Amino acid sequence: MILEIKDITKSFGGVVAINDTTFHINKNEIYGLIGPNGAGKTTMFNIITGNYKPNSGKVILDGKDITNKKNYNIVKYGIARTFQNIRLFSSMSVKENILIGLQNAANYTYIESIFRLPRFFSQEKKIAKRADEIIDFLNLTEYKDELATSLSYGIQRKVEIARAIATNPKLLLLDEPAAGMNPNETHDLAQLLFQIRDKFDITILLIEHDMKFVNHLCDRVMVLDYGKTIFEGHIEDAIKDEEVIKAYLGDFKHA
Amino acid sequence: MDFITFIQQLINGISLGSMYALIAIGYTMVYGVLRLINFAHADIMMVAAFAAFFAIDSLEVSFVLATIIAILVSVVTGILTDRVAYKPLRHSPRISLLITAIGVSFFLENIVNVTFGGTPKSFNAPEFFDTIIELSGATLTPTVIIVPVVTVLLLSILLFILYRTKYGMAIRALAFDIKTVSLMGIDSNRIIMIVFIIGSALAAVGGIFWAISYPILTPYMGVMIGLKAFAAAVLGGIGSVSGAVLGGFILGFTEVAVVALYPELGAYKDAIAFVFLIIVLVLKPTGIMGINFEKSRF
Amino acid sequence: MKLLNKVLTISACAMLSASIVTAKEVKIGVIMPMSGPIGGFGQSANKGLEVMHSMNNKLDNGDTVKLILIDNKSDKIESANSASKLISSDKVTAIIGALTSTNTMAMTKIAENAKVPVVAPVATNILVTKRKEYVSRVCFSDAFQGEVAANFAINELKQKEAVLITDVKLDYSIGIAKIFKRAYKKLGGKIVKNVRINSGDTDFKAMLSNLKAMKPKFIFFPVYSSEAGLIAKQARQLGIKAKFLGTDGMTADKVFFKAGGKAVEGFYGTNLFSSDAPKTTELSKKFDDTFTKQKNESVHPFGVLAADSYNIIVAAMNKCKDPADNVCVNKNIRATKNFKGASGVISIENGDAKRSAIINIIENGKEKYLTTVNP
Amino acid sequence: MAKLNKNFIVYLLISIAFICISPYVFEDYGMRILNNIFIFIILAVSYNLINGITGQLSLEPNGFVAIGAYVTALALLSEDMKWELFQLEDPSPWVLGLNLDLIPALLLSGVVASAVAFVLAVPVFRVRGDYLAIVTLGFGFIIKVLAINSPEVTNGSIGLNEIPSVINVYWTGGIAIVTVILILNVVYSKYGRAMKAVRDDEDAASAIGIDTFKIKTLAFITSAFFEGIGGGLLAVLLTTISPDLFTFFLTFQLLIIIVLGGLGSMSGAIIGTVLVIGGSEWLRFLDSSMNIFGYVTDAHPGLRMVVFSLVLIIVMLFAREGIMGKKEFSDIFRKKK
Repeated sequence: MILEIKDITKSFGGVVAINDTTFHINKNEIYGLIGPNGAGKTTMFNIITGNYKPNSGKVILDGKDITNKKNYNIVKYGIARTFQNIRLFSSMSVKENILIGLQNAANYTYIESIFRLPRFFSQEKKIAKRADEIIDFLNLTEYKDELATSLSYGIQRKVEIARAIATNPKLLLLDEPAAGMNPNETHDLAQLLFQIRDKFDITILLIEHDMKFVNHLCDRVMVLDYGKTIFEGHIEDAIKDEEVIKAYLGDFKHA
Repeated sequence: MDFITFIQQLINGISLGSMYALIAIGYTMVYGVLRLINFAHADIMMVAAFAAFFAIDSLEVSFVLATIIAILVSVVTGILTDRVAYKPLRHSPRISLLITAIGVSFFLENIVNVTFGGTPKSFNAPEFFDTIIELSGATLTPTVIIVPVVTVLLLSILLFILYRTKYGMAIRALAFDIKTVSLMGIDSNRIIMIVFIIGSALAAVGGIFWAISYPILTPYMGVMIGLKAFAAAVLGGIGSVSGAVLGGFILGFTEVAVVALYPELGAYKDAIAFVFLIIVLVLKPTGIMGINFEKSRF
Repeated sequence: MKLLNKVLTISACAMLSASIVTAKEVKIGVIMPMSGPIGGFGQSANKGLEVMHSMNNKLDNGDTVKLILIDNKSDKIESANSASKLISSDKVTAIIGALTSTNTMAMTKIAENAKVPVVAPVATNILVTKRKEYVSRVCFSDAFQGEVAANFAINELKQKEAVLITDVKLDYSIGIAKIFKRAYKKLGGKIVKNVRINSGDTDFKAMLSNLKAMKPKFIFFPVYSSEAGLIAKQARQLGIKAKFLGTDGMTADKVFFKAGGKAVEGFYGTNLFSSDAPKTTELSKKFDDTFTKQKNESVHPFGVLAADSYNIIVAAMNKCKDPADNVCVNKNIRATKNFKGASGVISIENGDAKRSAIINIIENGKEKYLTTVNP
Repeated sequence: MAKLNKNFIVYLLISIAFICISPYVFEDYGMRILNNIFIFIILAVSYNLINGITGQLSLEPNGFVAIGAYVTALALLSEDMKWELFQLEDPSPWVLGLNLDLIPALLLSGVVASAVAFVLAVPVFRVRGDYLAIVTLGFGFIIKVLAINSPEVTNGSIGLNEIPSVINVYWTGGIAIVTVILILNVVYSKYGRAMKAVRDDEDAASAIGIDTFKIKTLAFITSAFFEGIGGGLLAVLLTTISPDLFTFFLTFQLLIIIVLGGLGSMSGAIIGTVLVIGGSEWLRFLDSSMNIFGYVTDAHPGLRMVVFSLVLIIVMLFAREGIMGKKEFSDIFRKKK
């Protein structure tokens, strides 16, 4: 068990976004968080990554309580994320974006960088090599020196995932990774995520609307509706679940 | 401190505070809708004071007409500032907008400096304002009564506009979320223009009161007043009109109180506003009226 | 870096073309704050200079005197740059400027190194001329004015208790206040309260209300016109009935009279010059008339002093075989004895002007001559 | 990286050669402007670190420059001279005791300025964006008020004079080069990348594991350090300082410099300095009366400042990238490849 969510409740000014939700994710699992708009999925992400403080409940990663940790520290504990609307650093190339992910892997001090002491060079070399490995693995080599935000949507998604992987996470959170992609791209992405899981030995938690994609990819899913868990288990069972069908009003027919 | 002096200082505080309040309203409203510290706001006040000076001294018109001219000039300056300098940058990084605002502020100061010359100008207010009223030891001039009364009156009108009229609703909606409002079919640029008109008109009134009370005008007169008024707006809770007025009064009273109680600290008077600012930011960034940054405003 | 060369070349060209020499001419550099916070003072001083130059721009040997004005934007860095430019590119023989003491001190070192005489019209701080070979001034120093004020307060106004208002932002004000305090105490006076203000302040009511409770009889306030006018007005509004004594900075700008209005009636002021004082020199009268005719306003004290800075330099040049010989000009400037200038009779000793002070009282919105104090 | 270094060495050698020959090429006036330019390069490049690279509009440089200037001035003035200068109050004992050579004095200036920056970082970076601008602006004013009202340390509004002029263009130029190199070292390191990330998207930076408060504070302190040193050099160059030297106008000049050069580009900051400091000398003709096709205009003192503020607005409206954008000299050559 890599992540444990215990009795999380979060409300904004009286409106309950997440109501007493509990679930867990096993190691190397691909876990889907689904549900209609406004169900509290992104809020859950923000709680896990430390952007919001829950009103009650606990987030436990690999046995460690990370509930009220600052978001930049949570990355060090081993959680990385991507955003629903891609947020790459606009003034930087693809490689630089990935180097930002390797920020904590480069082990030298500020003084060492100002005076260019030996450790600066060895560490920079190390992370540059690591960045190239990630770039190669994700087939981004040809875009390496391009301005990240000048690339196509699909590529930007990949860069964002690459940046997240660079932080060497145990758990990767993807917020609608397939949004805006055509079926071919979606298929490739799914394959890529499998590869990532295997190669980097990580667990993936994703929010997604594309049920075909979820079906193909996820080992287990949880369905949220207005902050409440209405289903947890295998996707095949979810499609048959009455409450889920009611919440989605037939969205599953396509699946 | 004896009772008469206390009353006298109280009066001093009220009249100083109301002028800060009038100018602080403009900062708070523009910040509400654009999330911008309009550095040029206090200079619009200065422009109004100079316009009134010019109207009285060179055009030789009556005080009332001069006031109207000053309000018109500052409203036009306000609208132009927004249209020419701020509107093209609505969707740019905030830092660009801020730098432009600083540029506009310097531009206004220096264009007035070149036009009128750098020597301080004296403002000829009607004799009426110089009448001295004696109340058992404490002395007043009509300004110290008129200024707070007008301030409160204008605040009431403004609150009525904000809460009871269509435009007011639109301004508040805009302060809440600029994107949604545009989707709702409200012309946000038009609403922003109205905000600039209100802010500039209030700044003009503040500028004229300032010129009557302290009848020496220089092109750089707005700099310090502006900084203090902004600090007052933050103190009251930026985005809140009533907060700005409250902040203005608190600042006015504190300045007077510090000079009155600790005369040896008199030279540090100008630093008080910033000390307030820093304390508020450290302890309660939302200010006294406590409006949440990302939630509703006004 | 090429660009730098280019900029400098272009500026050099611009300067050359601006000063194409036709007849033999001698150059005097003028550094004044024409813009920025104290731009108003520089503009007033420059007007006097312009009028004086129009009255007399020829040396005895027929050479023309050319003035080169540079705006220092009320700024120290600019003052130093300007002095450097005037000396090394424009090759001026002498420099007039740079109004305030602090800005003047930013350029004296440069002039001293290049042996170019500086004549300061109104830089009153005692440090300006201290240990300087090439720096002189035509105004009296803060020390003299402080003493004159203390003497006047004790002997003429018969005031043994004084409230002192100092503008801490103004070196001029602290300089005078310091000497006044010492001299006043020596003469048996007592400073009952010392109040600090900042120039640029507009609201003095809180401070004045406190003073009012003390019922002061006499207030000495060596501050500039804007603050003096506002203090006068607000003091009257609060009903303070004390005798006020100011210094030349008080009446330096007419804004004092305009803003002060009725409130400044009966104020006393020490000054270098008064357009109302009996004319001690012929030039004084002539300058006064020409100024009023040309500029359509009455003479500003800073203007007269700038004009006299010019006159003293010109007189010194006339005594030299080569009027462009800066060392000789400096020697003669510093040897000035009983020079009959537009502002009165001036002698220069160790760079400091020995001159009489005038005391005025304000009546009907004008300075009225009371008495002259000789050093 | 390697390519950058090779280009960089070429620029370095050109700069050193230029500094070495400059005393033989320029007269006093030119040398003074050149010294000014070098000092402003130090100020602009360090200001650009917080403002352009990290994207935090701070308006404090005048405060840090003032701190640096006073520290260096006090350290260089002899004890006797201090007794002579201090007119208002006796100098405080530690002021009298402060006696250092130029290099330690400059370093102390930097250290004191960054210490103040460190204390200030807490209120300043607690909130984002515009507040930073206003708090730092206020801080600049407070420093001035303190300088005026602490006569036992600063000699009040009279200021300090007779500061020994122990520098020449080798000092200003040399320190400018060192500053540029050290700041570039910061920019091209993981810390510099983090600063840019904070500028581009603070939330995303934080989500990727960057302690944004720490990064902003680092940039702020570093920038204050070099601004302090620049202030020290300015004091020595002018040989006299007083509170009126450190007004918001100084900050405004630096702002124009980096905006014109391109926010975020160190090369841009250098070009901007040359243009603004050199150009400001060149534009002097604007203030005097002009003869345009036989029509003589009146003198308009202050017109230069109108032009500068217009330049700032126009650059922001129509050419927000400035001259260099976010690029450096070396990038231009790389593109050509």
